[in-house]
Amino acid sequence: MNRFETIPKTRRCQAFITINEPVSSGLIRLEIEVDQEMDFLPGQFAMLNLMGPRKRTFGRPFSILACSGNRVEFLYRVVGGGTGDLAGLKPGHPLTMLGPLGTPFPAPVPGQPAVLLAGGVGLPPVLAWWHRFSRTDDRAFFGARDPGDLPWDLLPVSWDASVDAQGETPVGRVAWQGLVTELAERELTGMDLPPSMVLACGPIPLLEAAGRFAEGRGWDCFVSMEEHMGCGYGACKGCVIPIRSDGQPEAEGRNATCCQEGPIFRAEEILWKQIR
Amino acid sequence: MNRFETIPKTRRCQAFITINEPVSSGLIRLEIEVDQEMDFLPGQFAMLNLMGPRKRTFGRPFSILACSGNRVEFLYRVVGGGTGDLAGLKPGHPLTMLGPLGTPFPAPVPGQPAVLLAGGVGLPPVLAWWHRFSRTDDRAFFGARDPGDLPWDLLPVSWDASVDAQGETPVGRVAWQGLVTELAERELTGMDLPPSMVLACGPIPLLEAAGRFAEGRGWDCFVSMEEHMGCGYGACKGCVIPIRSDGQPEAEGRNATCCQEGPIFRAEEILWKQIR
Amino acid sequence: MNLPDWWKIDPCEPFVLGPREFPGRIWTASGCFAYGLTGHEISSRGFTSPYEGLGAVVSKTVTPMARTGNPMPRLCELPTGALNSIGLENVGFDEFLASVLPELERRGVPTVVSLAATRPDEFGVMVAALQMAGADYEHWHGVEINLSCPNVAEGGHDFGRDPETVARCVAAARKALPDRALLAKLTPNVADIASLAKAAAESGADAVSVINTVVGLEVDLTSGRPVLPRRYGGYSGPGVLPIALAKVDEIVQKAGVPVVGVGGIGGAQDALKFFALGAEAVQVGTAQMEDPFAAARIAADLSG
Amino acid sequence: MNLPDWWKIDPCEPFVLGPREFPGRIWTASGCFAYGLTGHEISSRGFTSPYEGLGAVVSKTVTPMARTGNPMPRLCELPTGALNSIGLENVGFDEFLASVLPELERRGVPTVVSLAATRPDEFGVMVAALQMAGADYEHWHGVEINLSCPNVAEGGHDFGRDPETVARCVAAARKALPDRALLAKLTPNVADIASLAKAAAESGADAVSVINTVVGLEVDLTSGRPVLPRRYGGYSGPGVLPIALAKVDEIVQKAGVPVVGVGGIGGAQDALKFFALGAEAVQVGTAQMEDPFAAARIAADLSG
Ligand SMILES: Cc1cc2nc3c(=O)[nH]c(=O)nc-3n(C[C@H](O)[C@H](O)[C@H](O)COP(=O)(O)OP(=O)(O)OC[C@H]3O[C@@H](n4cnc5c(N)ncnc54)[C@H](O)[C@@H]3O)c2cc1C
Ligand SMILES: Cc1cc2nc3c(=O)[nH]c(=O)nc-3n(C[C@H](O)[C@H](O)[C@H](O)COP(=O)(O)OP(=O)(O)OC[C@H]3O[C@@H](n4cnc5c(N)ncnc54)[C@H](O)[C@@H]3O)c2cc1C
Ligand SMILES: Cc1cc2nc3c(=O)[nH]c(=O)nc-3n(C[C@H](O)[C@H](O)[C@H](O)COP(=O)(O)O)c2cc1C
Ligand SMILES: Cc1cc2nc3c(=O)[nH]c(=O)nc-3n(C[C@H](O)[C@H](O)[C@H](O)COP(=O)(O)O)c2cc1C
Ligand code: FES
Ligand code: FES
Repeated sequence: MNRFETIPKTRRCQAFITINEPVSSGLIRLEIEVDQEMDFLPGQFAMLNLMGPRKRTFGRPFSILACSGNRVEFLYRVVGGGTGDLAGLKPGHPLTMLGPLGTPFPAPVPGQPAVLLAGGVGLPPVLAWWHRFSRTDDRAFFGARDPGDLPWDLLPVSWDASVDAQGETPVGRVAWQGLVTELAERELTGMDLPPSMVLACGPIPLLEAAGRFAEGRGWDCFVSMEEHMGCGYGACKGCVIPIRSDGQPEAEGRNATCCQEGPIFRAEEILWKQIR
Repeated sequence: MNRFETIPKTRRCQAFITINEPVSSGLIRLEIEVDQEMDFLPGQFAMLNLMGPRKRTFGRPFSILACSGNRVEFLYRVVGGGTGDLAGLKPGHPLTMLGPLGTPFPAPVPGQPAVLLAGGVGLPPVLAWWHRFSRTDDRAFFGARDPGDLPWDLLPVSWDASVDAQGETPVGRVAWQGLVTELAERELTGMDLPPSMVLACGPIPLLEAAGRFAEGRGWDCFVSMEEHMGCGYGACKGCVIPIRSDGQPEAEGRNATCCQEGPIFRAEEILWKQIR
Repeated sequence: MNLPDWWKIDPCEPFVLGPREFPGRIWTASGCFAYGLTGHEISSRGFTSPYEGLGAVVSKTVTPMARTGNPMPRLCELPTGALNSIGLENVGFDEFLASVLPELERRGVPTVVSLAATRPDEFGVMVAALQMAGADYEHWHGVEINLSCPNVAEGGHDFGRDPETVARCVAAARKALPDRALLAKLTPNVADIASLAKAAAESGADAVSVINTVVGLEVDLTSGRPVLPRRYGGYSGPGVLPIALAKVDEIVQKAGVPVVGVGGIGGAQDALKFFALGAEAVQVGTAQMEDPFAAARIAADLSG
Repeated sequence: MNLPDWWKIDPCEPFVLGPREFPGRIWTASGCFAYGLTGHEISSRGFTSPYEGLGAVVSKTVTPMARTGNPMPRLCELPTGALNSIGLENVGFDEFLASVLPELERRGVPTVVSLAATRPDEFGVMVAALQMAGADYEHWHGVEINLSCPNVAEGGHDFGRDPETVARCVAAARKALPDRALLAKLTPNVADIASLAKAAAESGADAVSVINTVVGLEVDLTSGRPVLPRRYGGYSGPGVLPIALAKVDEIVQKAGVPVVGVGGIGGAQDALKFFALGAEAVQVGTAQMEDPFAAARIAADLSG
């Protein structure tokens, strides 16, 4: 994987909420202020935990959307207890943050356009990469459940959107119905593209499809993987992903920590069949 | 002990805070609204517990100060985790209440004046008795740390107050320096009182002194005892107080549940030496 | 409440345990609801009484002689539950037979009588007396023999940690108890609880109640000494739930003995976890202290 | 922080344990801070690194051969802590000796090497190799032999629950370890932990580390099945604190063996409770996962 010269230092910070507001029917934008200046690379994440009586045993991993000075931004969806608690909180509520953590998406390679694919809460790392690195020939595709679930204000106008089910869209914007990988396939097939690089984040089926999509073209593909995490910094071996060990047959894979060796992996490394 | 015809029914209620404000340097007035109409007899208490992430394994016992319709009032002091949490909450916060619980102070006996003695957070049951039953020849004495600790607005003007240390008092009101039992002694000695009844609530030394004070005069004395409680309704045997079993020598006392057989006991029943 | 798809039974329907039909599967645990008589005067919205929907009240353990129990403090609240060191304070078996059991019958409280003794044969003697006194009782459904009080010091011997002692106690009780359910309440403070359960079942227990409290200790930071005068207490409440679930599962998987699950149940979801592992019924302990309606609420929630 | 009057020691001062002087009394527990090498790049206000003030890092347990560990999910968060079923995934002893230990030495991390094996003599072989490889190492202070992994199925035999097996393992390790501290980490899943501690001490252990995780289980309500593929996991975190305190106290009171306390420590006050009972040092496990500075903060808080 393309390595950056320097990976930003991981910090354990006290923080408090500055913004915690819905940006679509399913996505909430969270901005926090931390006690140190922070930096990150797109694809990296942070572990967040509440302070006070709602503190959990483990933090929760969230991809970093943006960061400037002491402010860090995330996008999240309520799926269970931790995110449910978070959604109920007002600006000022204290929390802790450990981050940035994990491996980033690779930096752009000159002459190699990027194809970005994101689904649902897979948006932040892909959008972060876009804001930091995108060039005119990079393309991005984003899928959501329905147009109401699309955070239109955050989506660059050049992005193509897809939805599982149709609904109203803002004036001048459209969403294609179908899978985001199908949309990319449709849009890119027949175009005479140079070898490109695919960056994907979203549900497992999307990532696997992204891998197949790239493989069929002989392109590089990097995916952001998710696993349940305990520590987020390689301390507990609780978040392993089965990957191909170099030069070994598939059955003899090894475990990689999603939090430290990932969350960004080459799609071809992953032993998809062994993923739950 | 004088029995009431009917003891109000114990209720387990959902409730929320309506008032939670200091009335002196050390005392906070709590009013809650419960989901049923409530009644109580002075001396009875309720178990309160917070709802949500600050809920404790056990409720906390607090004497009932007043009650009308769905509103119940308490006075409390911050001493530890539970009361500390409570003090930080705003009106609207949900809690649970189990009450009224325990035995009440006896009803007044015609021709037998009452001498009320209270110290610190021992105020509520005594004040409740006063408001419900007091007659012109009843006397009340209340002790606090200093004048700032005295909830002047709640104290009937006819009450005598004592303090451990002097300080400023509101215009027209005074506090005598010394123990509240000494004040009562001073005020009542030499007066030609008919056999009276002493009702006391406060720290153990105050209760023991109240017992001696009454015993020396051959008066009845009822004290409100405190013990750590688990259930508050006689279910766990976690709150026992050693008392004299009828007709037995002192060493052969028995355990009475503070929450069910108490908290109001005859002072002469208590085996004071066995109290921690 | 949203009930999972696999949940098919109504816990407020009668079910058979050993020779007996119990009115339901949600019970209160011994020692946390007194003898089952303190709840009658309590009301709560939506319930006629704390007994509504209960399958049984397991009464506070009684011993051959009355006991005054341990010195105060006897309870210590913890962030994850509580420690108790009540020390089996009880009115004694004779007084229980004379005054408590008849009152439970009169009030129609479905009752399991909890008994403790220090020698196996004492269980036989007590159960025989109970069988005589309660022969005509309709609401007395069974006996739970408490083989597991970690906080009563009996010369340091580990009563109830040894399968053979368990077998002898159960056998003695069974002999005298032909037509009521016999449960053995086991201690979790052992390496192999399945072998205790096996011993109990082979000696005639209809089920095992699992778990009693876990040995725990809390330190008072100011003094640097244990909070409880006897140092150790019995740990109960939410913090023991995963331990209780593991012990129940070990017994179901390795010994195949019917289990009544107890430990850390605070709400319907906790109770469901025991049923998911195969428990026949559950008991609510510590939660019943904070809320006399805890078990009744669970029964209501789980009957859909 | 307000420290109690009885607290007189500075946990960041060197202290002697067996043949060795350790730089301090606040350690990290095995398996919760990897091999001790993942924390170097992390910063936090007021600390130069997560290693500040630490007396030792107990490295993740290594076994003679590399292990891939258990299937996912391996962790299950609970309201009172967590269950883990990592299954001793590790790089294997040879790789540890070749790459990890030299790096720990180079970085000056005070280290206790945690070892597990399935036969007593294997401990002897590993320790002997360690003794050779690390002969000149300054920061390697000792070995902790892990006799208590409840979540590794080894044909069902209860390795480390039997005093004789404990004695044999400790003796084998001691023979090969003349000048570093030898600790035996005990399982709490036994009826009588004091006899295990005694056996360990009599066979040459300088101290016992108490406790490893408690066997626990969690049920997934939707499926009605255990969350962890192997059903049981190791329970750790705040919910095991009262159990750990009781086990430490039992050992101190009944066996008089030096103890390193571990289990449920989340902050300075929890650590103090172990010291109050007589522990020589403490280890921070689960809390170190959520906050890499957990142990460092405790060290700072307790040095006043
Ligand atoms: C590297 C990484 C980046 C992520 N970025 C984002 C993001 O930007 N926005 C967003 O909304 N979500 C993101 N997630 C998923 C997010 O971490 C989970 O939705 C969250 O942990 C759920 O917590 P909960 O307490 O609400 O759920 P519960 O289901 O109640 O949590 C129980 C346990 O399961 C874990 N868990 C549950 N779902 C997931 C999941 N999908 N992935 C990992 N662990 C899970 C929790 O961490 C917790 O330990 C990311 C996950 C990973 C691994
Ligand atoms: C019948 C009765 C009536 C009471 N009435 C009042 C009142 O009107 N106003 C008021 O301010 N206080 C009253 N108290 C005392 C009040 O219950 C305690 O101050 C409160 O429980 C402390 O809780 P905490 O969590 O803040 O303290 P912590 O010390 O953190 O509590 C730890 C445990 O100790 C128990 N505990 C601590 N102090 C006491 C105590 N003095 N009495 C009993 N248990 C204690 C708590 O209930 C809890 O279980 C009364 C106590 C009893 C028994
Ligand atoms: C205060 C208290 C008293 C108890 N007394 C008894 C008892 O007398 N007999 C008994 O078998 N168990 C007794 N127990 C144990 C409970 O019945 C139950 O097994 C244990 O508390 C675990 O369940 P829980 O977590 O729901 O409380 C007692 C528990 C508590 C908290
Ligand atoms: C994720 C995880 C992995 C662990 N791995 C090991 C291990 O490899 N060796 C070991 O001796 N203990 C291991 N433990 C146990 C801890 O070292 C510690 O004994 C236990 O968790 C109790 O302490 P705590 O409550 O502070 O976590 C592990 C614990 C956890 C949570
Ligand atoms: S979450 Fe602990 S190693 Fe990845
Ligand atoms: S507090 Fe439970 S019996 Fe009094």
